[in-house]
Amino acid sequence: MPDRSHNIDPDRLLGLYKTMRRIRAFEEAAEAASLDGRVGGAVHLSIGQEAVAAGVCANLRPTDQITTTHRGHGHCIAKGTDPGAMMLELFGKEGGTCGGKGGSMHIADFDVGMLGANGVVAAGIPIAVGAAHGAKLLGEDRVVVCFFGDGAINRGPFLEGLNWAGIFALPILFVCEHNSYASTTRTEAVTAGPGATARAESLGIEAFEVDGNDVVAVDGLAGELTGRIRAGGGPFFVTARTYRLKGHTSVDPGAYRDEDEVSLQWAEDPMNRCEEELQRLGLAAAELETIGRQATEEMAAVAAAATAAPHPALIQAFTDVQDVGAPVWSALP
Amino acid sequence: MPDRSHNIDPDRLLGLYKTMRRIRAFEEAAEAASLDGRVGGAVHLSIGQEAVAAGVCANLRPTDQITTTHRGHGHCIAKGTDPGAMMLELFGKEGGTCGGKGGSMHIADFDVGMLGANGVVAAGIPIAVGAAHGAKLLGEDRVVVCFFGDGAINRGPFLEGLNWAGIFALPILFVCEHNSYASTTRTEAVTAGPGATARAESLGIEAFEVDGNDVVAVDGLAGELTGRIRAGGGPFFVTARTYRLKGHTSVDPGAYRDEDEVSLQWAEDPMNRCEEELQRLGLAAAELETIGRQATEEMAAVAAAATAAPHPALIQAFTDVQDVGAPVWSALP
Amino acid sequence: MSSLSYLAAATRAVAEEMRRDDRVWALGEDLGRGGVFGQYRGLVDEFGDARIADTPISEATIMGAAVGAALVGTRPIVEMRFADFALCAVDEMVNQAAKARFMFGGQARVPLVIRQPSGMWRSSAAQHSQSLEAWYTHIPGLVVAAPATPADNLGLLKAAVRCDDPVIYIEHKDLWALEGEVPDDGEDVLVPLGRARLARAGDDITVVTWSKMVGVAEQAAELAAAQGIAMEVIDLRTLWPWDQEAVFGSVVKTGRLLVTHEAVQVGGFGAEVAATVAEDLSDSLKAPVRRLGAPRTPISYAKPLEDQLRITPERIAAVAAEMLGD
Amino acid sequence: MSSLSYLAAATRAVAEEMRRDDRVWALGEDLGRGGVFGQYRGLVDEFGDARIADTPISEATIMGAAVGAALVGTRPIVEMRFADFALCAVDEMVNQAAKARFMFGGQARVPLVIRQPSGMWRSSAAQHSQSLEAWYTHIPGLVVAAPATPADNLGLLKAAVRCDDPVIYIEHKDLWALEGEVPDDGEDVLVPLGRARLARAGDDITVVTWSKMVGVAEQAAELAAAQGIAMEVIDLRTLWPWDQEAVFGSVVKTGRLLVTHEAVQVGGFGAEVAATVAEDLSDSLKAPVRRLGAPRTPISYAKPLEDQLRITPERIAAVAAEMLGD
Ligand SMILES: Cc1ncc(C[n+]2csc(CCOP(=O)(O)OP(=O)(O)O)c2C)c(N)n1
Ligand SMILES: Cc1ncc(C[n+]2csc(CCOP(=O)(O)OP(=O)(O)O)c2C)c(N)n1
Ligand SMILES: [Mg+2]
Ligand SMILES: [Mg+2]
Repeated sequence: MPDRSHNIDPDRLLGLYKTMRRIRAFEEAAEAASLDGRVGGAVHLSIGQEAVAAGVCANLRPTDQITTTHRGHGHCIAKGTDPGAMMLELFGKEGGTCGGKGGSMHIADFDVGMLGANGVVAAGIPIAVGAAHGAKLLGEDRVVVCFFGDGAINRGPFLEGLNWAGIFALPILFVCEHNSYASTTRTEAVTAGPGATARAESLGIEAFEVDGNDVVAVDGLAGELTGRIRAGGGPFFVTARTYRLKGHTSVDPGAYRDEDEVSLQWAEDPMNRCEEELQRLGLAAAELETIGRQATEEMAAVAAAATAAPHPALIQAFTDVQDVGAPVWSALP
Repeated sequence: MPDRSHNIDPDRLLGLYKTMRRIRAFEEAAEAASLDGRVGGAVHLSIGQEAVAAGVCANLRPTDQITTTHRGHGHCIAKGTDPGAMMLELFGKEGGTCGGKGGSMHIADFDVGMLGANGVVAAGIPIAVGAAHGAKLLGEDRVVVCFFGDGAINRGPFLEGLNWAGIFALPILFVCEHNSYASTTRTEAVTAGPGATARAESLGIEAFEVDGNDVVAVDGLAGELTGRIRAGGGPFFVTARTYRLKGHTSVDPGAYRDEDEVSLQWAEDPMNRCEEELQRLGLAAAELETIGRQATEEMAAVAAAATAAPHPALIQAFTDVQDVGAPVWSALP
Repeated sequence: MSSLSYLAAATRAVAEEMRRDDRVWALGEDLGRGGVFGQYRGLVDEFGDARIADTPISEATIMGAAVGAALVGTRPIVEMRFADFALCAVDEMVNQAAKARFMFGGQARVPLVIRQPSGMWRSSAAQHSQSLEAWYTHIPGLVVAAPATPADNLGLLKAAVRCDDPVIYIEHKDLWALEGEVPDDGEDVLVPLGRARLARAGDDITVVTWSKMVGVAEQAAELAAAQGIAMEVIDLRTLWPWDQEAVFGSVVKTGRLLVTHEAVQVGGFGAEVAATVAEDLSDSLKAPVRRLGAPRTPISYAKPLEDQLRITPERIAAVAAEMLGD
Repeated sequence: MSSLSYLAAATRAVAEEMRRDDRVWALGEDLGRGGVFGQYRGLVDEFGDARIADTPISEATIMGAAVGAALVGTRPIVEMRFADFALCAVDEMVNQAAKARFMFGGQARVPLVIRQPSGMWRSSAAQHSQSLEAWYTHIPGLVVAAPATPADNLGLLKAAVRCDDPVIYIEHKDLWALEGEVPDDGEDVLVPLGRARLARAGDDITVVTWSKMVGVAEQAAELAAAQGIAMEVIDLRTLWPWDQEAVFGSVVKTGRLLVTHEAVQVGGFGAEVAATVAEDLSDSLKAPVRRLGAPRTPISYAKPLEDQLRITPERIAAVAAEMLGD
């Protein structure tokens, strides 16, 4: 792999760092709200995986599109979704990205090209492929990025979707966030063969591996590949090695993992690594702290607003089902 | 690939030839019965693919098990299913392998380890994997062979099933019969990347390619791999290149194929190639003719018997559905 | 008016809609060679292989990719080949296509037509013969249509393509060859989703059905007429939404309801129609509601066994006679 | 008798059956760490990781491999985690498991238990909350069970494991924590498939339901009692086969039937029960049959919206009062 880390512009890296900090702060606020019961549904935190979201999405335009998974907050923020609307969604409140009807696992924001998280592992893959297929049919110049986890590579849609992208030569970048776990299971134990990259290659897709905790490396690779897609290339595939620093959901203590393993991984925290790089480039620690504090404040405000926000109107339970044969609402006794 | 063709015992090759001739004769009889309306459902002929069935199954014991596809007559015969019962099944008659309830696409013969054809492409893959998993759980010493076509490698169960076989280290041999077509579609056009063998390898399965029209080569490779499975190895994967000399079904003229392509492939007819090899080993043409004639007579008799056989009792439409909550039959007006 | 087969009517519908709207395209296996039943014959020549797209055997991704392509503004027609194979794509239909608009709070639509050739046809056995329309009526977000005639296969298919909801579109394989009159052109060709058709008028009993069973019920009506029973046959055409107004109007008139379908009776859509009428119209009923569907058994291959599962005109007429106290 | 939770009762059922029969094994994601709800906790220690098998996220192959393993003589318990994910394995359930015995002319059985945790639970939204039991009642070859109590989750699960048919086994996620008395041991622990349970006796109206709604109906019965209405609550326990004898007996006594379920009303299993009673027992009915199910809409995430879809004791009691001409 070429060493891209030394070419990055400090401002660009600072931008990436801000995105990462905002994601981290969002997740921490969401975690707190989940643990104290203000957020009801399952919340899958991406703490530790921020560099992938930030590094990839920094290379996308507003017209580009992404799909993500149950663990998708970071991708949404990096793609430009308003964290306020996201937090409202987690709280099931009016003004949420989906009006409170979707929750954490179904955040979508079509205005910024965020085509939806998904509660079904690997289900976003064919949908992303279809979005890319649609772009090609409509002659629209966009890149689609499809995020998924290392557990998803064992579901059929992985093979079907990659094969499809290959034969139709679609403008899509697949990004496998390899965090070594699928819920409580080490993916190693349930994955035969060398893994995602090799599988993609066997499906005729040029595939790359990257240190997913190194935002500079991710950014560099994503820049190269989105550039090649815009020039008519693609599909491409990236395996980004990272780690889920928290449990599977906000309430999972992750006791099935070795303490040593986890503390070793905290040492690889992409946030710290990014800070080190920034300091190496001459940024002052105080400046970074300010960015961190601003992010925390932003997300605290967002959570406070969500806590105070009203619930959606009850009729919303019955709207946007379908045009033909829609349900009729009558307020319940 | 090692050249195995010169080591074969003439008697063994003669046995393989007999099997192939019987398959060919069965298919020709089935084709005729389908074309003149005696057989009602869809019939997928394996003419041109006999060497794979014969070569692989010659290495199986009665306790070994196989699954097959919509194009499975050859595998059944090679595994030891009585062609008489098979033909009765195609005719939907009493005494058919499934009592006339399954037809060509659902032939099964558990007594000889034939666990069923399947009307759903790739659906046999997880089932075969499960049969091998069952053998392992029960501590039974068997090999399972899973036959499927080159169209099936684009369905999700291909990836899921192979991955499963790998992680559980199952005693299974996957055999992909690559005949270049899936119905009217050239599989090349809908298959990204280098194909089945590479996909299997990316899933950690040792994989091989073989000339599927060379019964000696198929037999040799299958012998080696089933031997390794019996010694505790497996899973393994084989891509056997062959050709579907007839249309997709008995009524398909196959007009979407180039005439030249088809006639070139008739020149590679595994039957002729086997005959040439036998003659090289000293067998007389007259002897081969006798074998061919006997096969034709056997299958003519089988078809005549099926033509004359009675339909199943009507109550059979209601039997063997389930133990609990079974339907109740009352003869219709 | 001119005569077209049920199959050719569908081909015409697809061609007309593709001409009308560039965003419409079709995807499925073997479509470039016309599709497995020839429903797409000739279309690739006019529209090219990007809009009549040959796919791998990847039902889950045919469906899933169509969902993605619909979300970004195209209007896919998904060919599932046999309704039975759609069972390889249920997550994509039910968890994704049907729910995306709602889950995302109305940000997007999923305009899809999901063609599912259904029903018993030429001894196709248990995995190629199912009628599973009832399933889809149970899933919020889905529209379900099941035409019985060439005119409806033209008009409903066109309406389905224009609909912004995912439409499960059930064609009966045994109807492909059926010939019938279809309007030549103009917007009156469209058949609105959710509107039943009076297939035959009669005062004694209402028979509600759809798809291939409409023709069977019409034959039953002839038999019944010979016994002096005037059978009204209502072709539901769309199962969700179903035309309660038409059914209720008829049942109020006749006082008797028989719902009949090729699908298994237990859990079939006949239960929904019968239960609704029993709930809401019991005062109008001169006899208890009745259903006539298939026994709860897989479909046999052998023709005489397969025939055991068929609802025949004779059986419908017999039940009708029973209901009239015969 | 001792007290166990609905969840612990199921764990005990699996453990006892695995002890009794070496051929029984369980497979699914995360089972080695107890499964996503802890239903398998501790089992891997006793039975090892071959019989409590951790699988990849491969629902289609979890199901398909279980079919294959059942065909060769093992007795798999398939864990689908959420009923919604079983939609990734429908071909394997419906085209393979349900039909293999029949298609193969009775040569083989497919003894499978397919556990599908269902229903609304803690704001799980549209893809983790569905109740799709009606679907499976429509498929020949399948048995469908849906226990409401710890005793039944012990006894029905054991019976399901011993059954030679594929059993769709629907546990309600909102019942995991429910405590109740269960028999200590002996064969009377078994609950026969197909037999309903009289949850509460009453003479005025029969309420038929299953799964979590049994408890809701019992609460409704209290409310109704306060209004002088004696509600009989029948817990169906098994949907296919369903206990017509018990339901008919009750309806003959009360003259009124209300079927209620958490699932969408349209095309729900309530339609089957209501239609059957309307067909066969109309002479006994003092009021038209009624159904009370969810509206035909996906399930919202936000709690107050989710609650709009819930059938409450108040709503059941109100409908009952209506039916008694209140
Ligand atoms: C089809 C399906 N099966 C199972 C689940 C339950 N589930 C939710 S997340 C998850 C693990 C996913 O692992 P991975 O893809 O690696 O993503 P990660 O959670 O590590 O980000 C599982 C099994 C699901 N949502 N969908
Ligand atoms: C899931 C599914 N999709 C589509 C079909 C229809 N179909 C039957 S055979 C076939 C082609 C299969 O090609 P291949 O796997 O190469 O086998 P071959 O016919 O060449 O032996 C297709 C598409 C099916 N039976 N099942
Ligand atoms: Mg992971
Ligand atoms: Mg092929």
